[in-house]
Amino acid sequence: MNVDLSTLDLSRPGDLLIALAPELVLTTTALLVLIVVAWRHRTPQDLRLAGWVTLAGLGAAGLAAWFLWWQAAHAPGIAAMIAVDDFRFVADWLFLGTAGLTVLVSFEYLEREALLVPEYFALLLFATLGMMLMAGAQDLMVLFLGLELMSVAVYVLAGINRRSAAAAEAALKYFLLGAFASGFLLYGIALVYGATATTNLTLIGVQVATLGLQHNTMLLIGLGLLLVGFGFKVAAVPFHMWAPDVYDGSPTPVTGYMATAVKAAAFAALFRVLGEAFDAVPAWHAVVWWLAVATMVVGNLIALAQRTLKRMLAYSSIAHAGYLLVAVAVGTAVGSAAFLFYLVAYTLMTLAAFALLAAKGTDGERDVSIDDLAGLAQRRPWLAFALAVCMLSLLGIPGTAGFIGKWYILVAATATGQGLLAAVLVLASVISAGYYLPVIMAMYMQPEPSEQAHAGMRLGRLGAAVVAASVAGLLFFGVRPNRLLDIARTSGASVRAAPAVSSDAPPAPREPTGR
Amino acid sequence: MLLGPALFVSAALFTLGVFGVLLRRNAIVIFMCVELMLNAVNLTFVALAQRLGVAGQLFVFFVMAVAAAEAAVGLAIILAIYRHRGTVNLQNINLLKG
Amino acid sequence: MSWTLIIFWAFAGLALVSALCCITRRNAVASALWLVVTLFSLAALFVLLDAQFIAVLQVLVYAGAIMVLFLFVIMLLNLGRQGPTDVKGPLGLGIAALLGGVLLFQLWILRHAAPPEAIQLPPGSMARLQQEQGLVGAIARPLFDTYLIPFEITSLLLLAALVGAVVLAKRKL
Amino acid sequence: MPASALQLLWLVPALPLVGFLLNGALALWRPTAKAAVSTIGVGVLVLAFAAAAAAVAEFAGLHQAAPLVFRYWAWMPAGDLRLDFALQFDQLAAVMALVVTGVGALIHLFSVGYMHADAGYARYFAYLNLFVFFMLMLVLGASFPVMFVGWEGVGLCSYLLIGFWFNEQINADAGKKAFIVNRIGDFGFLIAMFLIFRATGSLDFGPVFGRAQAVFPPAGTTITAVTLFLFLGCTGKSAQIPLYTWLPDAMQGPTPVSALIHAATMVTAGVYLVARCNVLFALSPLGSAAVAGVGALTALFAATIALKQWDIKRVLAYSTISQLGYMFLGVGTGAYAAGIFHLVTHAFFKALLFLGSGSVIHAMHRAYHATHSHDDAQDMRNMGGLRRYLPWTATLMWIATLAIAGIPPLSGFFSKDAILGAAFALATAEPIWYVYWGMGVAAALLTAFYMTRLMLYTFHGATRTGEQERPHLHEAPWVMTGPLVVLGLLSLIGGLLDLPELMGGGAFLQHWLEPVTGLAARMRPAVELSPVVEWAVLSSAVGVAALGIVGAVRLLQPEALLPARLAPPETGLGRLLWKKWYVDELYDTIIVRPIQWLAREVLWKTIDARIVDGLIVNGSATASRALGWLGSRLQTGEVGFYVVLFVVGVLLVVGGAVR
Amino acid sequence: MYAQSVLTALIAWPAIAAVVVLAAPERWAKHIALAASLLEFAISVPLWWVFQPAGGMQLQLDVPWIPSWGIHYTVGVDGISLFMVLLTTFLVPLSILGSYNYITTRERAFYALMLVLTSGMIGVFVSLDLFLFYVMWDVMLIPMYFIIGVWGGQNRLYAALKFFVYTFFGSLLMLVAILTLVYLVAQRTGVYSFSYVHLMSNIGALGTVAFWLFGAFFLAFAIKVPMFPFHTWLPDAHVEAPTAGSVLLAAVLLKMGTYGFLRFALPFFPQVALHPAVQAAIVTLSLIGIVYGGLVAMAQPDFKKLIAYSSVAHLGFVMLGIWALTLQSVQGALMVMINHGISTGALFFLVGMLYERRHSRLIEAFGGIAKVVPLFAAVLTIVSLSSIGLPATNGFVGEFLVLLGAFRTYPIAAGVATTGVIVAAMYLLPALQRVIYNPLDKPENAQLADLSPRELAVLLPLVACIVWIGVYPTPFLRRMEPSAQRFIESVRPAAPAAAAR
Repeated sequence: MNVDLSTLDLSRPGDLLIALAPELVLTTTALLVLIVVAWRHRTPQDLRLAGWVTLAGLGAAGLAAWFLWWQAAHAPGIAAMIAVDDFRFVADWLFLGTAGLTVLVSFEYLEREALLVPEYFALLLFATLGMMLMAGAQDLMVLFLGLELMSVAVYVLAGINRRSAAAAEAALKYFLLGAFASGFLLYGIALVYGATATTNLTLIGVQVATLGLQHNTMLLIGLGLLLVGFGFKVAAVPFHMWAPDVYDGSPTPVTGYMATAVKAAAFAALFRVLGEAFDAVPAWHAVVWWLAVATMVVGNLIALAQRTLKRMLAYSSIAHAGYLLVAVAVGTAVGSAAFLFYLVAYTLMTLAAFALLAAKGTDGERDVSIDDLAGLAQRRPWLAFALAVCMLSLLGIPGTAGFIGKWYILVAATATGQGLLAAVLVLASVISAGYYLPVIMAMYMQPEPSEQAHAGMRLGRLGAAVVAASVAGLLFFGVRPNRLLDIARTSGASVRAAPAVSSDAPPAPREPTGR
Repeated sequence: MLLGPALFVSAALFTLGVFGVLLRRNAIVIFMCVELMLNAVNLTFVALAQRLGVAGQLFVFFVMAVAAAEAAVGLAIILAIYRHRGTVNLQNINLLKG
Repeated sequence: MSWTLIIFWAFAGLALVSALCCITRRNAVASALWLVVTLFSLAALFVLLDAQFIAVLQVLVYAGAIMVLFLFVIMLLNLGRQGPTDVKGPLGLGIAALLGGVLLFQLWILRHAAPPEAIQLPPGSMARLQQEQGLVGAIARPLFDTYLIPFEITSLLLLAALVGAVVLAKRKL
Repeated sequence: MPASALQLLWLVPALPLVGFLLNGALALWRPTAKAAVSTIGVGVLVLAFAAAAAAVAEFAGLHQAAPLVFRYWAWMPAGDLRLDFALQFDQLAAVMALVVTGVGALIHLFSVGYMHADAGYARYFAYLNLFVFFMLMLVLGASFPVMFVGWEGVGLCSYLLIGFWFNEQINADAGKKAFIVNRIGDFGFLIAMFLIFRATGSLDFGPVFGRAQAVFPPAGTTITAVTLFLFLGCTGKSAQIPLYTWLPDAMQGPTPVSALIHAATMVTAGVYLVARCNVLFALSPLGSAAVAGVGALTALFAATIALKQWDIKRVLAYSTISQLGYMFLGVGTGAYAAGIFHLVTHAFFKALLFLGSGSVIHAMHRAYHATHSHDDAQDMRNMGGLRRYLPWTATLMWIATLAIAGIPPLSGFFSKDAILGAAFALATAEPIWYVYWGMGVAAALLTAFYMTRLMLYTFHGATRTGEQERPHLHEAPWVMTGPLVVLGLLSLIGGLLDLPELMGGGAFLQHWLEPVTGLAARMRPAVELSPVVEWAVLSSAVGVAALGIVGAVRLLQPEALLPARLAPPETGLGRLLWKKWYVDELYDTIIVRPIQWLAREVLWKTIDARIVDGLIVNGSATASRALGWLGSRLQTGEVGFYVVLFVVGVLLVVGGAVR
Repeated sequence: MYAQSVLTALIAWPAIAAVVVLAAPERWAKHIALAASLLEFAISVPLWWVFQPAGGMQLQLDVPWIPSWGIHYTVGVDGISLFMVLLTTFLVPLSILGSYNYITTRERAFYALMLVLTSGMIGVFVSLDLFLFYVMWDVMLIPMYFIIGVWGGQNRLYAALKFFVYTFFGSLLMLVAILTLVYLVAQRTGVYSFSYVHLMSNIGALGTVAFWLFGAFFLAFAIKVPMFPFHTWLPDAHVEAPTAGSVLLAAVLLKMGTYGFLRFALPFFPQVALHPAVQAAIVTLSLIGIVYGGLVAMAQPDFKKLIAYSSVAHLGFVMLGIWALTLQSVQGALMVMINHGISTGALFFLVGMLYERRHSRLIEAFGGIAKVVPLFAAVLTIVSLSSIGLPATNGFVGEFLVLLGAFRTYPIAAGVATTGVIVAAMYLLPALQRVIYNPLDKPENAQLADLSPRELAVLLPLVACIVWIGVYPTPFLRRMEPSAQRFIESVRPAAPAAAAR
């Protein structure tokens, strides 16, 4: 097909539809799933049907996003509501991919737990849609609604296991605190709107620059409250308290999804907001700096004290949010590129880890302690290997994508003179060795407690495929990250403040260029 | 001319909402406090809209939709927890901790 | 002091007092009812601020629909009867008061805050807009034009909430 | 010089090395092949002696003034350090090589008999060959590092041979002590080398000595430091104060070892070193005075201890220390030839004394062994009257005793007199040497006394050996007494080597060494004593020696002596001397134990385990865990509390954003 | 062909062989691994002749890896790394052979990890791209971590974790420093590159930030060396690791620290390295290492721990030699690096052999065994003597050159360091005595078997090297001299090295 998508005019309905193609595909799929569900919702086969439809929809949406990306779709001028740039497409892939992997893992999980709720997939689609809107939002209003769409769906997903008191509690906690945080976010939006008379991100940036609002109190309070709202979604310390409990209580595939996609979406939106709207406002740098430090340190320290794998992973995901916040704090195009790459790596390793946990925990994965993995390497070498790769990648050992991701963030940090932040990051990483390595130790270096210790471990074909794909991805991107790095770089660069206005913004450090 | 007072009242209401969330343990009441916060923000929007254009009012419109959606899901969740625990007092809802 | 201002403060005071009652009443039903009062007062303020249509929505959707849902659930869960209080003790109160106080102190600046002059519309332009396009039209036009996308998202949001509520609340799994 | 003996100089050390390798292999895989071991072990020594003798003969014909240096391969080329593996041959090296191989060969031969019954026979010869190899490296090395190879190598062999019977802890301890104490000396040697290299840019003897006068200001700090550090090395190797304590313990080794290593050769390495570095010492009067002073003091001090020792070998050990002191007095005085002369004669008579005592011990041991007695075969109180059973040994040892006492015309008389005479001569220029001379004379008196005591108690008086043992006491086989005879002969006539001009002699050795020591001699003020004074000094020494002998014969009553196990403990001064002035105990208390305590309790258990590892390393890990635990306590599960923290966060963030 | 590919082959071949080992039957694992490591050694041997001493960095291969980030796969050797590579390839076959009886469980995994470790070690030494270097540096941690943790002794988990965390800690800070450095250079030149050569030629003056960067490099390398007070992971790791692990840990892994100083820390930041306070601090730490390491070693009841602390002392000499910046001392330091690998490696083998027989590493568990196992005793004696630096053994050559050279720069410090030779005798000889000498009073020792042919095959090459290097180290010194010269000039360009004196 030979169309020129580089000059989309979003005020024309046709162009708008093209620009929103992935979202529309996904919406259609969601409705389709609802229709399917409305009439088949009793047996595992029904579940599978809904799941495959979902997967097909995700694939189609991914294809749409790919097409837009491939054609370098672009809307010149100030986009009204939705951005048409590489950052959005790449983020879309990430969400769609995560959702797809989650669906694959969920099949077996839902059947095993007898959770014959095909609406699960519809909610997953809605949540993914919300994320895509967040990442593409060019207007705070879209962003807020996308966030709420995602949140509402994920609240339900967290509590989808109605037989589980823990799941109900997780949903309640997530919901109450989430709604509370939404209040702050909304207030922040209101104040920003009050200071700039607009909710369009680019226009906010323009207003800030032209009106010299860098020190406008209303804007700053609004900015602070926005950060609170996002801080909650990304589980930044001290807004993280919900995360361990909710991750712990939710069904494991949902936890994986929350720990990756939900967090990624919030980060993507945060990036857009800070990069496009508040690029010229210096105030947030220090705040995010401290949030990053606190998140890294607290997340890693508390993770040290965990005995069960699931909670450990929950705290670990908080720690990783801290690393991502470093990329945010850096705030340059390199930062967002590093962020994108890290998200990919982080998503792969976290999803795979949760998938493996789901496989291990036939009788309640909440109770799987690290010691329960003792001797796994003897009994199930491949599973142990996969989990070990995940752990090493989370730890950031070279040869895994986790390392390249961390490296990229460090590049971004050092290139902006944030040496101290980089140092804190690596020191926090050292702490993380204290809880990732024991998993490996248990699997490889401790004897099996009994013959039957790992008998119940089941990883179905689809789950195995997910894990294998993730691990392969981790290793591949650890050795050959070139293409992904390039994509991340060009996409990251697409999140920019309107070029004309950053007159008194600090000069951006020079970008690394190849030789 | 009502902007300043409205913003102040809004801030006060918002603070009261936060105060309520801090003060109460009943999940439903806390949720109501959150609604109070949202309404406080609505007041801000409306007050600003008077000076800045209709977008503020539209925002209120959307916030109402969000509030409705949250209410539906939130109350369903509260029902679910009540079914499990027989209470909505958050002090007793701490299975997950550590 | 103009009449507008007096009315404004009257309703504002009512809103604040009822909000305070809402958060301090032990009985959840009482709280909900006080919240309804607040919402009504806010609707009145909205009118004063040239947002008549929103005020109507406030009464219909918020006070009407949403709060009824709340009351319904409270009744369903039988929380109306006198039970042990869910208000935190003195320590909790102290902490809440302290934090609330600091928050209010931080937001206190907002009483003088105003959008920069440069971007403010001339006074009365909102009223003029409503006169020109009608109360509903002033809102509906941008809603289906500029803000079409958010509006459509709202529909998805409500749909998702609906599905979610059904999934969580339906009797049979 | 095609294929001349000098060209084949490398054979001299190489032969013993081959012996070591062969015997070592035999020791590991064929320990019972004693005939082969003996043949190889003694054979290589004889060949080496022959090679050395041939080389010396050829060298003598050359009338070479400068040393001949043979470079074999570049050893440590690093930057401006051009260090070759090279041997050098000069007059001094010639003397030493002859002594080492000659006396060595005799002692090897003696060992064939002495060690015949030992299970470690092959290992013994391997070590002994190795020792000779290293000793030859020491004396033939053309640079300080090559010499140091020999220097430490002989220490190693000493260590191995002292602890030869390693299954007895006391032996192993003694070996270890020897090595460690020697290492302290080696520390000095190393520092001296560094200083020399820093100053001269070379470590080869030739360039160093050649440049010495140019780069070292006479009596300067550097040269003094160099000489003192070198001498520290000497005190270790040659058992001088303060590092002498290892030598008496070294008597735990087989007696031929004591004779070869701890009397004739290795312990004289220090003397050799000073003589070799005579240029350096001549540049530093203070260094020389220190050498002479320490030598004199050691001579006297060790002699006092020898007075009250009962172990026959210990007496000889202290005697060795004392005689080494003499040699240092000599070389420190600048009488290098005299020092070397005494070294040579001492090698003869002390080797003879040790081998003689070995013969005695051999007999005693065999006797005790035959009766399964556990009495001490080395305690003189268990001997007495042995001349009846060991006539050859008694006679030969008397020769040696008279020699060491300085009775003319035996060898010791000439060499000792040369030293004392030189010291007295120098005293006229530097009065402190009067003190040194006095100490030397006093030591001579004591030497005569304790040696006579040894002879009396061992060979004369009543036989205190048990009745049953007596029939088993008899002379050793010829393979052992043969070398004794040769050494006796040498002790008798050794003085001919360097008959002083005073007596019309040719002072052969002195002239022979002239090319080596001449430069240093010229740097010193020549002091000429009138013949009258010289005769007076000489006769006073002889008189003192005679006094010592006579005094011993008069004062001591071998008849009153009781066997060791019946003897009452010593008291008073006797006890002090018997306990060797408690120096070992002193070292133990103020050095050894504190270091061990420091290492174990302070450094290891406190600093390493508690502070560095415990507090800092594990402490930070524990602290992290504790903080984590605390953090997870905060995660109470109650939304109420989460909200509180949340709002705190809000306040902080908003506050931070607005600021 | 050989020149282009040899280093890559040395990195790649063990990794490939590791896969083969994993795929092969369990009982063949060790044989395949041995064959593979011997082939590896064979590949490396021609380096000895192919290497041109005066040729600087050579046998280079440069392949773009992540070119857009200035990351290349660049490898090459000079006179410094050459010997580290050879030492590695030399010791790995011996380690594998030495593990034949020691490792009885999960053999495939063990030998595969050994081979992977080999790849990592070679990689560290030949990397000329800082990114590649860092990757190799960390990659090599993993196999060692497993080797200690899976096949180690009682307390292996603790030791493995400590080893990992400690090293990881240092390496990550180094990563930050590398990135900062690359960025700073990129700012100046406009070329963002991790290339060592590029960085070296464009580093320029960095000002105060150099102190921070140096500090990070220092920490990473000092931990690895290990210098006091960063050494406490070493005794634990050594004691718990299986023999082969201890050998490679001591012989190769520790050298990575000193190698790092030689290759990176000093040439990059000469102005920091030559800062008087830094000099004083590092020289002091080296001295503490030498004396303190020796004294603590003296008090150890566990033979392996004793050797571990002795490593601290030996590496102190290396650090002193490097910092003295004279040709003798730097060449000496390189020699000590080699010698320590050989001697300490041999010591660990010997202790491991004792452990295989008696399942104890405590010194007091033995005594008098020279009588029972004379061959063992002979080898142990030779190796111990080499370790305490007896002349004519390899140990002397290195220490002597270090001290000789260091004495020119730091006379007092070198004097203090020289006491290390006394201390060395004070810790090793008593241990030697208590193991092979003294009464044979433990009946269980009376039946010990002497060295088997396999064990001899492990030890004899080492003994041969001990003597060879002790007597004729010239081939080594000649090959390293130009590189050492270049190193000194890169740090102290003004001073025409030591030759001027």
